[in-house]
Amino acid sequence: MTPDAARARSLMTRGVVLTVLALIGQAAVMLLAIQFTPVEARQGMAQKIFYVHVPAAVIALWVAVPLTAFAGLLYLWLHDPRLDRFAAASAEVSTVLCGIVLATGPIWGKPIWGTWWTWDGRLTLTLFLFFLLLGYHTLRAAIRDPGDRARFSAVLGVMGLVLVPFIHLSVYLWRGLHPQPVVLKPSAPSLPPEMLRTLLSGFAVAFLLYLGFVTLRYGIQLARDAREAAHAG
Amino acid sequence: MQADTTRAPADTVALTAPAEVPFMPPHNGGYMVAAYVVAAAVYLVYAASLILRARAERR
Amino acid sequence: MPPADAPLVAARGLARRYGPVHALRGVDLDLHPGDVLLLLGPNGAGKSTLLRSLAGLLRPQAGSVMVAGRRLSGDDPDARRPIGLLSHQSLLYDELTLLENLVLAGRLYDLPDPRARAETVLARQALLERKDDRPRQLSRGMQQRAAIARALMHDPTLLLLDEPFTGLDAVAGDRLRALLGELRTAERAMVIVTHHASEAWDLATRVGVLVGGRWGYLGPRPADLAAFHLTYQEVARG
Amino acid sequence: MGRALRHALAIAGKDLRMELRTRTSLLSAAVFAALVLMVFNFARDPTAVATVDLAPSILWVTVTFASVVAMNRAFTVERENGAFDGLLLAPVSRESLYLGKYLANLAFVLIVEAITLPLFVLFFNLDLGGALPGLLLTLLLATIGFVAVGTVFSAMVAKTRFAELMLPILLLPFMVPPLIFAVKTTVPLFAGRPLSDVLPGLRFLALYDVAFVTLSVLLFSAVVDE
Repeated sequence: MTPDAARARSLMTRGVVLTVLALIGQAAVMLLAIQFTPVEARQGMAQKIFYVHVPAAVIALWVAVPLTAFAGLLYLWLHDPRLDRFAAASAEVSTVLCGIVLATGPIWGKPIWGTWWTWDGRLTLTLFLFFLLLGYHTLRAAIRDPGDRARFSAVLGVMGLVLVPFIHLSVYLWRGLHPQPVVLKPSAPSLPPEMLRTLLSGFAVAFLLYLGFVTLRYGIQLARDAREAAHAG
Repeated sequence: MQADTTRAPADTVALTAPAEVPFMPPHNGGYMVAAYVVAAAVYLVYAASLILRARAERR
Repeated sequence: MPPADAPLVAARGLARRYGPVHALRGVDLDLHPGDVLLLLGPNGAGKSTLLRSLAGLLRPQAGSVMVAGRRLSGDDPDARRPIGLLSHQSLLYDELTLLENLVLAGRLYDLPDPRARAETVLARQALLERKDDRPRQLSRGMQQRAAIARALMHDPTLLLLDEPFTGLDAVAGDRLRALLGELRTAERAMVIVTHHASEAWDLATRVGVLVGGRWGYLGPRPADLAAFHLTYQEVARG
Repeated sequence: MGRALRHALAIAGKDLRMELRTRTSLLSAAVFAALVLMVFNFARDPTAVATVDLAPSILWVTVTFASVVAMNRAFTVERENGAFDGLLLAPVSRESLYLGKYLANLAFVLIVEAITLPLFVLFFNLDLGGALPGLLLTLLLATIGFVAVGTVFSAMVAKTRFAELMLPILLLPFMVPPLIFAVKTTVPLFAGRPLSDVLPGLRFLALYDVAFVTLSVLLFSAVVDE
């Protein structure tokens, strides 16, 4: 058992524990939202989608995707395989989180805005990132050489991050709005304490989910790389 | 026109300024259930795929 | 110019990995003007990795390469100026004529009169009358002579040759050996990567055998090829 | 500085000479553009939608796909006989190597656009009138931006088996913002609205160009140096 394989095993264990805890947390937040959080007078029960949609969006757009791009940028400088392995793991989790945002967004939009899809700033940004991430995974799958794969996906990651402000500008220009101050400010300007508590616990759980998923995915990749090294050694 | 005196149910809090005529919140809980089911499904399926891949590595 | 006895090439602690495979595990090499190193070793021992690192086409994960006193690195393109490469690929564009290919190389090496220089090196390779033909219209032997002409455009002092004899028939092989003999000058160093020591044995002044990314043997060329084969066999197995 | 530019022009010149000699991808891009325009022409009901409203987006979609076809060949041609190693070995900085390939790509795409624009005006019998200079400036600014990104990506995908498919997948998200900026510039332009309506789009296009040309120059060596 090489040190890498041992480290992979411990990471996977920690990842599983974190993931299970986070899933339980997520269930708790959903229960909290349904039972112990007041129904918003104008939007009704559908408004409670907010407590799952917004945390996933915030963690995806402000944690998962930036970490993916930043790990790539660091890789270009340090060429450390661990950074590339983390970037790939974080990119996979980012795709799942963006998927959830894109799935729950329209379900929330239909009752509130009357349409399944709106070019709202946050949703549009998430859609762009989803396509960028699909491109990222397609590129990684298409390149066999580990060095090329790591460098190319890092370059795409950095390019993608620089594209984000231009996506904001496009949405602003496309809808002719005055620029929205922060794309991710919760739609309700000030939440009453009972709602804010649920939202914050939603953030905490979404972050825990990201942590669990990325640790687990990183551990799996480390185990695969260690196994490959053992064969090739 | 006789003012509508029914008050919104106790546990609802009007976020925005209450409309001139307070009314019952729309009955759209179904959307919430759908969104929660979809989100839960995606989280669970992904977690399961990770755990299965991890177990495959440990053998 | 670096002092007379300073090495033309000084490689220190070269290490390179491709994912799990360690191609080079700490390789040192000094080459002085006039040296001709025969680089041998089983497949996957790191021969072409070392050659590409010496050419500055491959960034080592550890260690460094100095050529004519300048360290090869991304931000110093001029450090690569003295290097010439003859790979088993011709490095020529099929849509450009021989002359256009060489003039392009001349301009990239900032030669004062690329066209004149191109015609000189083509003439020396007996290809002048084919200067307006495309590389794919030439025979394998001629294509290699065109590739040699391109590699010699800027009169490199370090000439790296990656399996130059592969695919050549006996006549072309002898012609190449003769040419390499002429190219062996007091100022130039050469590295010849090959699978069969016999192909360039008598040209070599030193021999290096790479095994698993490390030197199995590195030293002056022994006089007798057959005796060397014996030691080389254990080295390869060792 | 002059030397770097000379290297870039030598490389760009080589690419242009090779492409004009074979004309394969230029022709295919132009034919592709004409076909897409024709499809758009029959795919709309002229009575329902006023041509002038639809025209900008039709032009941009056509240009987008035609240029992806043109850009792909930039690095596939370098893989012949390992020719790219020759460029990497030469004492040429990665920046001027990128500039050379970028200028060649820019020229190809502009040529394709020069073919597409008259066809576009012909098929949709548009009276551009005063809008032509503004349209050309917008087209140029948009092209400068996405060709910069396309050049980096075509260097990456050249190493995969299905480069023709990979390039659009990677590049399209990066082409949408310039596309939106360009459409939002040409719509008021065609409608003859005041300059103040046209400026925001142009300003964003210029911003995109500065950001992505700089970024592409910096990141290119990470793509080509192993």
